[in-house]
Amino acid sequence: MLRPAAVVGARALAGTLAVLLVASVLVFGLVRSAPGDPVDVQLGEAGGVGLSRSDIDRIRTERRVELGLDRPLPEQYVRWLGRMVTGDWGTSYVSGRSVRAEVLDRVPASLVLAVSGFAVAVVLAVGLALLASRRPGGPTDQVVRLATLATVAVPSFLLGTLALQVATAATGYRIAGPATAGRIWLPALVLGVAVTPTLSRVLRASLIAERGRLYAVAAQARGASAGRTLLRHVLRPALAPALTLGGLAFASLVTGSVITEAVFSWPGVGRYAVDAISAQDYPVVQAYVVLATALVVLVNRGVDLVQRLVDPRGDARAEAVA
Amino acid sequence: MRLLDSARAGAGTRLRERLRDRARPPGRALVVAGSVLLALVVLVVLVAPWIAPFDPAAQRVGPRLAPPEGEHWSGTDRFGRDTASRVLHGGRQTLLVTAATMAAVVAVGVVVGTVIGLAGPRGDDLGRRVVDTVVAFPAVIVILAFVGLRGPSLPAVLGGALLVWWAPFARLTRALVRAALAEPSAVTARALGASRLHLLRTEVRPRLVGPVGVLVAVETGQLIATVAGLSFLGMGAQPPDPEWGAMLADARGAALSSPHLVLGPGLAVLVTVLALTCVGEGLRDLLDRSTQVVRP
Amino acid sequence: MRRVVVLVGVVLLVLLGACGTGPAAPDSGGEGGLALAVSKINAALDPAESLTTSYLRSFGAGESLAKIRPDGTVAPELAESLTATAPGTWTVVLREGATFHSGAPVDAEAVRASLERSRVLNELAADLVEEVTFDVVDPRTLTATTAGPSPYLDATLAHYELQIHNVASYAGLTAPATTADLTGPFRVTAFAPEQELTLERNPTWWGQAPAVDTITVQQVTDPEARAQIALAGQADVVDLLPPSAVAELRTAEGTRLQGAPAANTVAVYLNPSSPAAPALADQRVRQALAWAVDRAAVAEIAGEGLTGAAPSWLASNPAYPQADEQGFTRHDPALAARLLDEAGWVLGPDGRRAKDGAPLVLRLQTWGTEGPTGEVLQAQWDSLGVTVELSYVDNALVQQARERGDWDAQTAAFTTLGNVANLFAVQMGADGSGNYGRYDLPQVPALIERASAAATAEERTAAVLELNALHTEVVPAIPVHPRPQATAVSARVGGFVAHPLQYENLVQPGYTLDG
Amino acid sequence: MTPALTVRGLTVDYRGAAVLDDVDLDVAAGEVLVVLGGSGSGKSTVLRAVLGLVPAPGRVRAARLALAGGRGPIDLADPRARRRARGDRIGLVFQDPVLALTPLRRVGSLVREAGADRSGVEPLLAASGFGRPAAVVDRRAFTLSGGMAQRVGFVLAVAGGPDVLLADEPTTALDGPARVELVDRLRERAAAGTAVVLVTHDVGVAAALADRVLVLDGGRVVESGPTARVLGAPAHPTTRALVRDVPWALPPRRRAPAKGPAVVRVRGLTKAHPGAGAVLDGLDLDVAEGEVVGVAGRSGDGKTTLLRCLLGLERPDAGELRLGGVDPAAEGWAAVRRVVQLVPQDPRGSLNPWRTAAQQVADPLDFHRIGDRAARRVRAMELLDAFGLGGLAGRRPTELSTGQCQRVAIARALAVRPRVLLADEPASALDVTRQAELIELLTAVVAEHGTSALVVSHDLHVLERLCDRVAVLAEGRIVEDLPVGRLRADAAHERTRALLAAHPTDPLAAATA
Repeated sequence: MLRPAAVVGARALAGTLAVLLVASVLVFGLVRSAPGDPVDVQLGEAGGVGLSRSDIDRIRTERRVELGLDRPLPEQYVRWLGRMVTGDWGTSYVSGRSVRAEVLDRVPASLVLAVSGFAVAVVLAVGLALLASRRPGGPTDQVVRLATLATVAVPSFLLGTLALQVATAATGYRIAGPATAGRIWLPALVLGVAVTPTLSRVLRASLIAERGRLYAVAAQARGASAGRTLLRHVLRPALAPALTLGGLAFASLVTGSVITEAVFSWPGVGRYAVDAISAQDYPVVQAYVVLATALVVLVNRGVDLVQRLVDPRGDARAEAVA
Repeated sequence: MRLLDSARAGAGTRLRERLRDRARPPGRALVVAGSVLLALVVLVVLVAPWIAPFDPAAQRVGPRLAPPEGEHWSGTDRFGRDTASRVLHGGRQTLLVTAATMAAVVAVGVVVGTVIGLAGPRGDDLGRRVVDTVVAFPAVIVILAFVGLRGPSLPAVLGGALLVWWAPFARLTRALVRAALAEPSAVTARALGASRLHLLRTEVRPRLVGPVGVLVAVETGQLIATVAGLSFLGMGAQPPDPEWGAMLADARGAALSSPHLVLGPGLAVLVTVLALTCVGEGLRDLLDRSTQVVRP
Repeated sequence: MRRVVVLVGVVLLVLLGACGTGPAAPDSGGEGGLALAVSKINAALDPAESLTTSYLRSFGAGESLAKIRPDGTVAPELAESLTATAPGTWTVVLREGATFHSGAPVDAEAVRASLERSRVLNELAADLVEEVTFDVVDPRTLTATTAGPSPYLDATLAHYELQIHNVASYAGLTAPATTADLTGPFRVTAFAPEQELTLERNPTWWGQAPAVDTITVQQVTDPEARAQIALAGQADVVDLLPPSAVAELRTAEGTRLQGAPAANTVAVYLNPSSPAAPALADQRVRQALAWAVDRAAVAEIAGEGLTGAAPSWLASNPAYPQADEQGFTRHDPALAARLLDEAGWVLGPDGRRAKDGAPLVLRLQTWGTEGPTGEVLQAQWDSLGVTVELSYVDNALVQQARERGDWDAQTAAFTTLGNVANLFAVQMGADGSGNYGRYDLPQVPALIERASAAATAEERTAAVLELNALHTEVVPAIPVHPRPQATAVSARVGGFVAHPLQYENLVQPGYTLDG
Repeated sequence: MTPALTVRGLTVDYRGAAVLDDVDLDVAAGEVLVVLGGSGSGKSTVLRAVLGLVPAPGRVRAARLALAGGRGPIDLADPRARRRARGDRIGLVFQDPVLALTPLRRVGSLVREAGADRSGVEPLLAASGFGRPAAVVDRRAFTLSGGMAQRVGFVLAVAGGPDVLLADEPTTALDGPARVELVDRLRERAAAGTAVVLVTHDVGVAAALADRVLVLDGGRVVESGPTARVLGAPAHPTTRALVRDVPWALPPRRRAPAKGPAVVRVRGLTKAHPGAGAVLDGLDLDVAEGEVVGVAGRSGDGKTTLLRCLLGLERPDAGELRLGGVDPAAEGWAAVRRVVQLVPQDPRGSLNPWRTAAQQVADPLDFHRIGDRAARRVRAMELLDAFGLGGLAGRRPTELSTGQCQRVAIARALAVRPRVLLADEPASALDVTRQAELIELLTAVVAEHGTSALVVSHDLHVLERLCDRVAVLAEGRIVEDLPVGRLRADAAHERTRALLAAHPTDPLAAATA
């Protein structure tokens, strides 16, 4: 089906926006249905200073008006959405800083970690998949298989904690600190190792499947060596299913390496979100969830595009495997 | 993550036959080993009240932070509670609640996936987009947000899991339903006049059971690991519940001086997840289909 | 093929780039540098921001006019002297030649401007100095006047919400401040909000120059990570360590565990009008629960021995040693059982207490660092026949439950140091924000009046102790133990003095560094 | 003359089960050797063994596997030599040309990889039948149609200028005219001095092309010799069955077209697929009561779309339908399906693998709520008995042979006593013996049950044996519509003539004369 690129693009954009809008309503509604009042959160520790209850009530009312919390919910939502779109993501209740500044402070660290972790995973997964798919069921395949199985079974927090203990004792690894090259290798490795098994398994399966197809046999019948058959014939079609998986893995790495960031005190956005959630820092939670959704949707779209480039056969086939 | 699954329904794949087929040893061995391990874990956990040497909540039944020796062969924690008893009792809760959650998740996912799979092209496109987004969404974040709203507890974690965990099942089910309906036998049945219900019952269901079973095994393992991870962050089970993740979190500070505190619950999580993963992987092998979800 | 090679190459380069620089040296700022790993750094450097301003004080950057000493008494700090010159008037004399970090002089006008700015911008500060008027007498002298007697005004002026800062440096701010202009022994040189803060010695400080050249402060929110940092010796001072790591830290080489009990009493607040636990309406039940607490055991297990028993609410205030003799000075399960029997809650065959078929059950909510305390209390009350449903929740849920009145028991820890009369008003006054159970005791207003306005210190102290005794009789809250505050200090740091206020325990001007 | 390829004592077994047993084979330069055999005879394994491409658990042994020719002898038993010989000295044409092309590669790049230099690509493509080769060079393989893929596949096999050209059932997936084209190409190669080994089950192709024929059965050579001798006077029963059961050897149908009222009436049926343009373009068609009508056409001419529209699996863009007296637009497809049933293309694939034969035969009764449970069961057993499947009622498709599956599928279609049967390429997935059985069976069923039938196929031989009337579909409409007896004599349209030319009355005549 050939449609003008502009139409396709516009439709994709509209779909993306629709998903984002729905997500924003959900996020707003969910957060507002939470117990407790944002103002309580701000006043949380104030009791210790010695305020009387009437003082607290007075301050609470003032703050509510200040934050617009006395308005009807739909109005609050529209105002909030307008501010989100224009880049004013509100002020953190906890720190009093602009949420945008706080998030943007932390995004690079998360991004770098996600990219590095993903790179580790890709290298490991491709290597293992190539190794394992050489002789399906052979000894190498079995060893790789068992190793990945065992890795899947180790929860990432356990893996991270152990790695941190060992690295600290062995190399003087800095347990906490800024997002520097000296610190990234360990969480990147842990993340990468955690993502590798699923990735390599899909790649292995699709390599084996594509290798068994007639065209691969045909290539060899025409004199292509095993290596050439792999690289020039089999690899590209085999990549498609792994790409989908990889894209989703990447999206969740950027937004969600919460546990790893926590274990390694990595100053990223995942850890920040956890802190905000437990502190009921509503503007931060709202902004974070909307941003994470946007990112996931965008990465999904990006993966679609890349996949179309890598394998232009289109949806019919992608659907058959995915 | 979250993140995706692929499956094609196989015409005439019969698991029982594949299991009997001795020419495919790796899948068989994995399923058998995993099942035995899992059965063992379940058995031990079920009879925990009778075999656990102490009340898991009773403090100072022994010296505090005692190393594994004598009466407390697995050592005690810093409240002087018996580690083995806590690991055994903790499993009861973990396994029961996870199983219940998984049942709900699978039911929701399969129903949603079937509805989307039966829908027309527009409904399918919309449904697929929504499901894909939910699949890609980091489960941990959603669960944490939910926990933030409801307060940290095991039910809150599992409630949050319910919000997102259905999606991989819906995705898989949708793909399987569509693939099954495209099979020549389904097309022929339709042309002969079969109703949708009949198609779902005779054409779709048999092609669904295997791959969904694989996903259930793998995802249950992941759910247990995630619940443990969240308890580890202090978001899940609350003291003095002997949940494995919470025990691990509590033991983190003392990992070097009292390794037994980490070893017990750590091994419990590891063995359970490993058993489930083995079963899932083995079944996948036997079905010769790939189905998975990434959750870093 | 070539594309594949290039791709693999790029990936490898990225990886090498990531690993290439290798592990960095530990975070100690060199020979004369002090490294801190703390649970929280401020988001902004404005001392008029409520609450977070305490961190400026923790890191040695800010000062108030006065300071509370480890024994609970008040001493002048930035002020040379604070004197009560009349029942409602205090005279403050400033130090000769004191300057802000920027070099501007700390004169009476600057101090007044600072206090007024805090009053305007900071609600908590406003509350502290609500009825106080500051007047400049001469460049080194100002007076603080109140309508009635104000015997505790020196303690109030010692509060971290009233740190003295150079108002001119903060004028016209549109965004949160990223620089600080205060008077402390150290001044801020770099600041990454909620991540990192670096300071250097303030050469113009009025006191004896500190031995420490520079300080780097790292925010590490995860308590376990802080424990590991302390164990690995990657920081010199690490605060708020988790009790679970205490055993390990005790035996660790190169670091000393400091555990001064805080002037904060962890208490279990009880709701006498709880719909779910009507037994709590009975004073005997509340007393029974209090007598059944084995405080030594709680302090040992939950506090890892870093704290002791608090038999009464005021017991954690070092200025009132008499309070240690009041209240629940012993573990008396027999008395507890008798009180419950008298109240009609008798032991059933199943080992549980019940009255008219209703079991004695209460829900105990804990939050923050009080989880282990709740766990031990649960076990202790369980052996009394009382079933405790424990939940570990966060602050917002605690507050919400309180708003609704739908709670039985909650742990909380209030400061006991400072304006003690006011603190009791908060705890026991009908309108006190810490009077969660809304106890309305007729004797309290008169006692508070005596405690805050009686002519002599002896009379005031007697009234305070009477209030404390009343607290132990009515038991709106069961005092358990002072909040333990585990701080790890590396062996190379000398001059550490434990202080009942946690924020005074981090950077002390008297630190010395060897090695 | 020295043979270009010599095979002696070739034996292949999979885990002990022999697939080939002591096969000898020679083929000289310029000679065409056809290896003939039914499914499972091991004929394809011969080619794979020569190239060393027998999949993993298979074990190959041979006394001699050697190549001779202008570029010197090569011992194919040596893996390295064999690998060098692939493509360069031996070319292979595959059975399914679409699947044998790497889908994402461009045609030009594949041809160059196969041994052509840059300037040689377009002439090669032109020589194998592409009118405008430049347009094909940059297309990715997956965008090619079946016919184009077959031509490209042939180019890839010969691009290296091999001494020996192997062809593995290359005609199976092709319709008549395409088959003729490929046979011509192979003949050209042989004339140019290439030794050709063709593996097939199609005696027609063998007769058209072979110098010598070698018949395989159960992995053994059962007969070999000159084409005229082997096909004209087959000595072995296997060969005899292959020759006897071909559709053209069956008695032709001789019945005047019925003149009853139309049970199938199609008017102006139009259907366009997005991106592919009009597939059906105002098609008109009638089937009279009791009549069997065949729709012939080449692949891609819209036969499948027509059938899907008639089955309600696709919604036409325009046009009127009346099936079995029912208008689906007014009364719904359920009412249509009550009287119109389908005889599927792939009998095994069309049966539910988890249900027994009896259950499946009773299913349509269940769908249309005809009778009660017991009555349905009785009817199913009757039908199964009538088709000689009485003892197999409880079996599932995996436990039935293909022929038995075929009969279950037809019995199922008859369960509701339909007025019309629609048959989709009913013979194309079967070997000749099964085809003969099917033709006989369908003919009997139509006569006995008095149903009408519409049969869609590309095989004119089959339609000639099965139908009263044949309509030819081309470019989305019916271009020819003749009683079967007049077809060969009176066909006017060029597409009909091309189809007839590809299906001569007796393909063996040329070889055995």
